[in-house]
Amino acid sequence: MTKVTRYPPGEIIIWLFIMAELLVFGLFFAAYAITRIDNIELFELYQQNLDTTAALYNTIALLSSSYFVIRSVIAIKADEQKNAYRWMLLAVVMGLVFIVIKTDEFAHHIDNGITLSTNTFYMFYLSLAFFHYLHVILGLVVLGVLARNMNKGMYSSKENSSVETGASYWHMVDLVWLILFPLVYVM
Amino acid sequence: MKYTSQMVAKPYFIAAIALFVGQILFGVIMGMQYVVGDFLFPEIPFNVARMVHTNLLIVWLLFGFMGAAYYMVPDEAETELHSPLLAKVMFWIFLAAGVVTILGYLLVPYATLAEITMNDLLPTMGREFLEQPTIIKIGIVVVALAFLFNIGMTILKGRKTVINLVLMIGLVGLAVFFLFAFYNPDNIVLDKMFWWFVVHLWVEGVWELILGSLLAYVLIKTTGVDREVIEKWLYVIIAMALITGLIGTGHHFFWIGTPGYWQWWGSIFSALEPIPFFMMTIFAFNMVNKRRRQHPNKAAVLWALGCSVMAFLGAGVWGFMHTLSFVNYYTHGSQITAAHGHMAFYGAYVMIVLAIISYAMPMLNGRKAANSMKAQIVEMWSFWLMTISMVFITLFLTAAGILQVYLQRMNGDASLPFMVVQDKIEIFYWMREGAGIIFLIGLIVYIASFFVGRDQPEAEMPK
Amino acid sequence: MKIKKQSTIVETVVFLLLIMLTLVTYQVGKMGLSGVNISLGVFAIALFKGALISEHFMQLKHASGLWRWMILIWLILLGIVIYLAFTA
Amino acid sequence: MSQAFTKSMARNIFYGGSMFFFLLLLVLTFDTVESLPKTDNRENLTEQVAKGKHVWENNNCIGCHTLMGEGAYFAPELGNVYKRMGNSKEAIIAFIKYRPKNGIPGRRSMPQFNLTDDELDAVAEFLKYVSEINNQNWPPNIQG
Repeated sequence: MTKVTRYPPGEIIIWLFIMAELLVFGLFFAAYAITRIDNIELFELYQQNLDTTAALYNTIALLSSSYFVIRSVIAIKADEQKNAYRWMLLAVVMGLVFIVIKTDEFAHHIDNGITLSTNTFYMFYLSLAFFHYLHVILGLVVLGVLARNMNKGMYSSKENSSVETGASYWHMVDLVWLILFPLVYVM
Repeated sequence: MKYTSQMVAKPYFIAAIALFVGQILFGVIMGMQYVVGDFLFPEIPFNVARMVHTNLLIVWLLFGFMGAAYYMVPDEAETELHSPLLAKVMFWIFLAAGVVTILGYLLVPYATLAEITMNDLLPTMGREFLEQPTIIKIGIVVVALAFLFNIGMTILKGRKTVINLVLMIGLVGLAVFFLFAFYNPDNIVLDKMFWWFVVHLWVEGVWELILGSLLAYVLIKTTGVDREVIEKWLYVIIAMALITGLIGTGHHFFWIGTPGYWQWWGSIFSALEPIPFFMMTIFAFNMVNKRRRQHPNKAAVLWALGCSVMAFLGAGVWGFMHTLSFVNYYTHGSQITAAHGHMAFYGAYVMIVLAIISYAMPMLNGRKAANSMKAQIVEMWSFWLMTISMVFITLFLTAAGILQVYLQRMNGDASLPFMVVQDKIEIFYWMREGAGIIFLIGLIVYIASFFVGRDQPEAEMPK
Repeated sequence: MKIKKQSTIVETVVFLLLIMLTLVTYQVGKMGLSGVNISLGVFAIALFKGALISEHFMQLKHASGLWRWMILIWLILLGIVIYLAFTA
Repeated sequence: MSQAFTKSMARNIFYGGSMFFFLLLLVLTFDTVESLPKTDNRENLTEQVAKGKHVWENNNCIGCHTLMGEGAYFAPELGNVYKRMGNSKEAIIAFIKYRPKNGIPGRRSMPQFNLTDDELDAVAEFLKYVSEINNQNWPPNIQG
């Protein structure tokens, strides 16, 4: 019996990028945790200033968005182009919800004069959150293009590699947030 | 050679090699001054020798890039160069500006040079690598614009290939980021910060695009591998170069008065900077292994492969060694930095220019594809002489650097003053000077390779 | 080799599970519970959520060899680092 | 294998990725420029300091020395030389002023630049200013 290598969904290159991205985020997470060792009180104090409820809504937004993307992928594989398009639009909307809430949070920080240099905790929090925020924007652009192409009927049960590629990237953005949320807001 | 206008590349290549000789001569002089402090003092003080050494390097690499562009762009675009005349005129202007600048450094004290070029009107002089008088800097911009115009028009009217496009993006970036050289505020922190927008975004940014493009061109030509495959690799490599390199700028913002968060951003992203270089090595060897034909110009293939390896070692490995902020805290501005600088410049940029010269020169001299076997053997000797001596220069400087860091930076209150430490590590400077002289011999052998075996037939395609 | 189709029902269940776990995490934060064990518990939940994303959303459970494990290994390494840092 | 990785994909990653990180660099640069007043000692950036910087540049000091670790590695670090010389501008001025014209036999020596008294004061003032920049406690010790 020959052993068949089964590859992850989408273009293989995206997985190399996902790993590279996760490596960067992983290093940032590790740096956060290691720096926290010597600054526990500082970190716990300023953690309380963060809006955990906003972060909860954001988590739900991203999770739903990821879920909608999956529904879209399932639909396109069943050649239900219209449905796939609708699910993808919903996913984009949920991503935009995340952006709106997060932008509002950043605006509050700026109003309060908080910058990267305020203290070590904010340096990490803002760096991580902003870097992730940019990824959400990039992911939304990808999803937007996919939705547009779906509307044009460019994908089908045979031709959906791009959809899976974009979906994989979006799940990575979601995954990073699922770690970021407890680590920075709760723990 | 398909288009007669490609011939304008030839004077550029010859000038590049001539200035390269000058660079190495002054390198040897500086190496001597490291061990015999009053060597040529006060006629050629160290700072003057260094200025000549580094400025010649930059200028001859630019000559090399321009020559490479004039050779490659018409070939890729499948059309004649927009204006060979403009290219020739710019050659003489650029050469004259370069020679005048070097003579200015050597003949009058730097302060006098600043005075006669009216530096006070728009002060830009006296910063590392940007020592050229302001008027010369303006001249560089003019030459660059004319060059970009010439290349750009050629690309526009011809076939648009990825290789040409990437080269163009790299060259435009080179010109754009040079403009930061004109920003010189009184605030030293701002000055240093934006100075890196020239230096870092050149060598760890847009120059890598030029490097990738030239390497891809030489590989397409010598291996016959499918263009689609090579262009795909090229895109991925330069994507990684910019993705890591742009934020990687942060590794220069650790200790110059900029905020502490750069230690994180800079460390993390510059730690990834070896990735594009590693991919480049894999790329080059992969393509050569998958070659569809044997190219008779073995020397060019050797330079291309050597470039990918040495760039990875010099820029990737030696860069990574001291890029993390907690390491860099001790190694910053030591001989370790010098070691990295030497091997990275040689591996990435010197070798790619020599690769393209090696590939193009036979055709520019009227050959069909390659020099005689005899000339190639001499050239390959020079490859090994220069490359191995550069490895040793790097190793000796690294050894000197490690000792320097230990004695001067890590010994707490018992740390020794700079000059005391310099005396203690003198032996390594002597060895470096020895390796430097062998490099010079390698360079002489390289030049000799242009003159031997001219009357012999071309090397044959191996069966 | 035919890969089993993604099932709408399974993905929906996983999604609801992820939402539930998120609410638990949030509640722990709101109750102001603190202490190393609580933190590590919260993080364990996060890692589990990550594994769900990797296996189901990203469909890596169908991939073979290292491909399947790449994100799980990342999660495990992260877990080790966080554990060491929070118990240090 | 359906994972045919296309060239257009690679191109998109290049353009998207570089734009993305270039914007990030701009944002971080903006933040840095905004927060520099906290570290760059600009309240002490007097006319004389600015003049000292020009003296520093016009004599190509960076061609031998490092300043906050950047420059040539032939001569000592000067970012903290004010402190190394015992917080004394006079010591710096005297050192520059009395360099022997023909050097020291067999050893490295700083050239005699023939600076005026005002230029000497300006460059010393500049070095004092630089030594008071908050640069994350670099160098590790006074030897630079």
